[in-house]
Amino acid sequence: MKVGFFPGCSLEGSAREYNESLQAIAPVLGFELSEVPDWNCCGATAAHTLNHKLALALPARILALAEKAGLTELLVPCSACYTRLAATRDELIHDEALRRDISSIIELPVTGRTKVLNVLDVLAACASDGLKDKVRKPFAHKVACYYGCYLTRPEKLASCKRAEDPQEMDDILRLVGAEPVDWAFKVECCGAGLSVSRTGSVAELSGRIVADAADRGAEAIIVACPMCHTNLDLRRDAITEKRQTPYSIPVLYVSQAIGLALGLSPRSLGLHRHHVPVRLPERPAPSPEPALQPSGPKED
Amino acid sequence: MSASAQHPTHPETLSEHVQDATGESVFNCYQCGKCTAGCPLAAEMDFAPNQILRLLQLGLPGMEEEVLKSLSIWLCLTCETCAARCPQEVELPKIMDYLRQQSLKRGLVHPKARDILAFHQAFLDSIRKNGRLHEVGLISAYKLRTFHLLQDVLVAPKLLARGKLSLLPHGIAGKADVARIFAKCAAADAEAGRHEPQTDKAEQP
Amino acid sequence: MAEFEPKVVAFVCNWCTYAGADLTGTSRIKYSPNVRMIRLPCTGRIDFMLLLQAFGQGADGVIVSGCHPGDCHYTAGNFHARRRWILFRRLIEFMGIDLRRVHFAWVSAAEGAKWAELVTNVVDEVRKLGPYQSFPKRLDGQPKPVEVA
Amino acid sequence: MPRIGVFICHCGENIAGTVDTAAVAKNAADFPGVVHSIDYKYMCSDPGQNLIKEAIKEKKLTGVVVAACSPRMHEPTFRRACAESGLNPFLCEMANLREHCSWVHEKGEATTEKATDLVRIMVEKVKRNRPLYPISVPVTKTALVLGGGIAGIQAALDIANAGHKVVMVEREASIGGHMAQLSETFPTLDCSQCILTPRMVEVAQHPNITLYTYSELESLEGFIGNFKAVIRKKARSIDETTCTGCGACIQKCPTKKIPSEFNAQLGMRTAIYVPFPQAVPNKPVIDRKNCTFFKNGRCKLCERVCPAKALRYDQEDMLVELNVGAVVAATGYQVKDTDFFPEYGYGAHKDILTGLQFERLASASGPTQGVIKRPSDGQIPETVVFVACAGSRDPAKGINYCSKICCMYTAKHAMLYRHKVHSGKAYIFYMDIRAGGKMYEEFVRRAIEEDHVNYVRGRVSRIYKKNGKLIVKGVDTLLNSRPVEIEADMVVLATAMVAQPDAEALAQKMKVSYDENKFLSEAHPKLRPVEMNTAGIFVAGACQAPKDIPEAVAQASGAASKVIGLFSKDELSREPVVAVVSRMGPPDFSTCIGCFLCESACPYQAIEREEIKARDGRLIKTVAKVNQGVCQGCGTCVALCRSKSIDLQGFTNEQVFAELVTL
Repeated sequence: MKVGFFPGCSLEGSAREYNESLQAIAPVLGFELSEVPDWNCCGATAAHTLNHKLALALPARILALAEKAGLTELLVPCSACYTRLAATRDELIHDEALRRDISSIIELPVTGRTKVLNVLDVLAACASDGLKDKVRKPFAHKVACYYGCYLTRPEKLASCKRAEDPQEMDDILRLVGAEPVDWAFKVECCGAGLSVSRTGSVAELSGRIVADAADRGAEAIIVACPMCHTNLDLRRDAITEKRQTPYSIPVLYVSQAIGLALGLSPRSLGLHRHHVPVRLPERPAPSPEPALQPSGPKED
Repeated sequence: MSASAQHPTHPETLSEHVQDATGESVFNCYQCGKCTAGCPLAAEMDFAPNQILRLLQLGLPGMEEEVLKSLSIWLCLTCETCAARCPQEVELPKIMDYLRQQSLKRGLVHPKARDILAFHQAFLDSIRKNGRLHEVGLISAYKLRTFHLLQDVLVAPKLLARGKLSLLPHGIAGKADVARIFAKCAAADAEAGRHEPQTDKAEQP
Repeated sequence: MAEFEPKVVAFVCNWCTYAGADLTGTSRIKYSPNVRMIRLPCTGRIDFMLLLQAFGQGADGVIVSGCHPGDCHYTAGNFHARRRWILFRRLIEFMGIDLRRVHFAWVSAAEGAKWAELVTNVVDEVRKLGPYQSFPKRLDGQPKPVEVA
Repeated sequence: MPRIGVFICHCGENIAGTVDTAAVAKNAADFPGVVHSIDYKYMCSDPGQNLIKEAIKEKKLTGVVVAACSPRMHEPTFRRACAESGLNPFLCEMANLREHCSWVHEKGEATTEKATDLVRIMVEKVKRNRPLYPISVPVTKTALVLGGGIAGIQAALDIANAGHKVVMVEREASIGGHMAQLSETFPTLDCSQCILTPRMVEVAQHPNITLYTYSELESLEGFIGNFKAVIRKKARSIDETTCTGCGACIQKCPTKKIPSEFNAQLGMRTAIYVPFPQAVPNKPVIDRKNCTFFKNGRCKLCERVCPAKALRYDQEDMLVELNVGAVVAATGYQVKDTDFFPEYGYGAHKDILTGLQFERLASASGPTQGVIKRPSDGQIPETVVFVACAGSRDPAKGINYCSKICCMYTAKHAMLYRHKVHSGKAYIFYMDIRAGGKMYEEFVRRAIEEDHVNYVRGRVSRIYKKNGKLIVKGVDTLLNSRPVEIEADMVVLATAMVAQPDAEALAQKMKVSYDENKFLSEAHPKLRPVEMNTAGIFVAGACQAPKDIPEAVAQASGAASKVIGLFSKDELSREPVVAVVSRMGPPDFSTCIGCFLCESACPYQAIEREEIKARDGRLIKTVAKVNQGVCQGCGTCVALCRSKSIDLQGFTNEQVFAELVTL
């Protein structure tokens, strides 16, 4: 299937391995990414903090370009970008006047007809499309699936069903042989936008997340958001300092974990770009077929 | 549904402006504190989220200024946890966005929040210039604004080493369009600003 | 011709407003004598035709008053009345009846003073509006003779 | 040709002081149809009344207008007077010259003119009055009580003790309801079962009470005094008459791992079971969904061990038809389960309990014999956090109201816990403490002052498990809104009290109204708290709104007294101020067009559908018909009727129009 693609700024810089891994798994999983031509930044937290209009106009331009390119669905891998685009689309659809105002600002017609998807939406589609059979080297590791804020909140934009204990990523990773742990910080905030301006606070918040994941015996934290990745991976030294304990647990993008399961090379997935080295205990592969448990609460 | 929708309070109060701009009524809050209990940064705030709403509800002279001068509104991460759990369905993040914009407009930004603000502004500058975010540009611009010249000097090389930092910005063809969008939004914002009461005026009894 | 004295017809429910008007009496609160009360079990009983009939028979203004929302002796009659009023006000206008001639009110059995105030206000307002004309009406102010059924 | 008599009362100076009564009488004498018009000092006095009586006889009056005080005051007096001299009381009307005229206007022309008008209005009305006769309805003196909880029990006993027959229907295998599950009751801390079980036994043994357990209401037809109820007696799979309740079957039943409803899922029960030891009746039922025999046709162990040979595997549901005169709905409530709370773990953590589950833990007859143990590992919890308003007062979760009893039972829970675990710490997160009630506030203070229960003012945002502890993330709004985290061993959620899952269906069966929360609606929020707007159906207990035991019992006794009042006469006679549908001879039969707008408008479900058939049985038309036993005479249907086919006796369109014609 052909899917529109809006990488977003960080996938060109600090999160380039997210981009690489997505590009790598796409052909294997049988979807083609067609990038929105000449896309701009969504404005992120900065825009909606400082100027409401701008916070709508910037994403609106992206949506408009996507529509112009005839894209019906748009994959937005960065959850921060995703929530901006989804929120904007939602407002555009429900507010005729706003729609006119905004398109006059961006000097492009925009309707909001292009559907905005996050990475889990797309992967879930692949999952039901025989992902399990494409697994070459089961990703047989205990993983802590970290959803963060914008995959589950606000509820009306999120595709995850159980806002406080989402299962979508867990289900996908089970399919590729991983064993998701039941942990407490799946949807806690990592500090996001304050990464640079208040590194201290961020180290505190991200620290709790990393610590809990490690304590529950996870061998890797799986994320779907560049900001989360930055805070959990790049800020690891600050975390270690804050908590006075070294944590070696690596942080992988969901696309990288899947990529490994598909048998792609670590390099092609950009694993070498991580700050925390990705060392995963070798398992006698192929590991015993992990049955797909129904998602849902498990007593811990 | 909102109390103030039925019985408008004094039209010059900040709570009323919040209602007009965001559609959220601070009077729906019954001060259970669930927002604060779940807020990742509540401990670092000068006013807890529910206290921000309380100040707006009571709205005695000086209180609105306290809100706009608070650090809390800048610490809010818009992680949406409060909104997701609020029994009264108050969209606090929306309100926080509005309060930040007002705080900036009325020049009441908390000193400790200047770094945060500086980052946001540097961020937007970068986009205005290039249409996309240029991280190196962003970081250096931020440093110049804040003089935190040494912060993150240890991080940058890591990024560079892993080929994550492109020293040159990726300009996009539509640069000019994006710049125009900025100009228009700024203008619209200023326009709206004229209808906002100046704090000092609002505070006069 | 002497100053115009309007005739106002009040359709009231037996349980709240009629009792309220009784209270006005027992507390000796004075109001203008231009009102004629029609006692009904409930405002829910008030057929829109009755309002038209009132005007047709020479009323210059009409009051409809019953229990406060939620206090209806029959639980919901006054809501029916209110809903019907919302429907019919446009028809009333269409028929050339000035809406200011029709007053809806809630007067409870405890609101004697409110009743007096209501009547006086309505009478004053209708007096300002002048006689209701669009139906034939004798100008000597005398009631029409009534044919015995 | 009408012959109307008009009687103007001076009421001493009260009327005559401002109104020229003589003039009014004189004017009235000229009104068409008036044959007699006098004024007198006190019409309500015996001589006054005699004036009326004599006039009726001598002048052969066909209608009477007494112009005096408010009809709300003396209408009955004068109507009686008329009746005594042979005039139908409903041919007497009153003009209110006192409250609505003399007392509220100055002496003068206008006032006297108004007085005259008021009389004229009534004259025109009374000319069109029809003789009316009180409606009498026979009463079947048997009450149907739905629900065997404390409310139902109280109502049943009160009615039965007054000498009337009662049929009690209980859905479960035993009566007792939620109260039987409670440990101790606030504010006295007396053992719930100790005060309840004697009442349960009394019900079972009362000569006037017939008890149907494991049964439900199938349908309800008819109207006040004359209901026809059908009860579904679900197959118990045993013969109650031969069963001795020895319990051998329960001992031997191989299916032992079924979560016990009575123990709120904390304990287990067998497939053939009695809900709890003191059950009434103490006869088991087979839970066919879980019984080995009913599942795969083999087992019948119970039959082999039953000394009384009472097992009846082939038993089927039985429909019992009953005639009853009144119904008391006391069907109770349910509590929200812990899985209702995403932020508290979707019910995944075994050590997060509902208040009801904690009652079972604390109860001496409970799964732990009253020892407070963690369901997960049987450990004694050292720290217990209680969360009030769990689901209640939470519009986001669709429950706007206050469940009313949580403040008190949470205080009680914390207290009981502190009494049982002296070293334990108890925290209560609350928004407000609502302790209105006799000795209630004192009780809460005792929990705080004597048992050192820690009240924390704030709501809990999240609970998660970490290293065997439950981390409770709350806030203390009294401490400058400081976020607080408590490591608890057990959490008790005071989950919201909500309507029974089938409350809506029941209400529709009984044709009574219910509110947006599916609680049954009383007829009047203040003045008719135990009646329903369908005459003859009454309500008691938590099926009407959340309430505690004393309130439920009080309401039950209230409902019972209403039923007893209804049963105190063989026939109930009602004012004939009711709606009627026009009927006429062929070919029209009625102007009713059968739109049944009236049906939807009637707050009392008094509108029935009547089929008019030709001799050959062919249906001509279906028209509305008013059930005069049920109609309360509000007249809403009259105003809505498109074809003006329905009218309200005593306030007919003809009468009211005539009143207007006098203007």
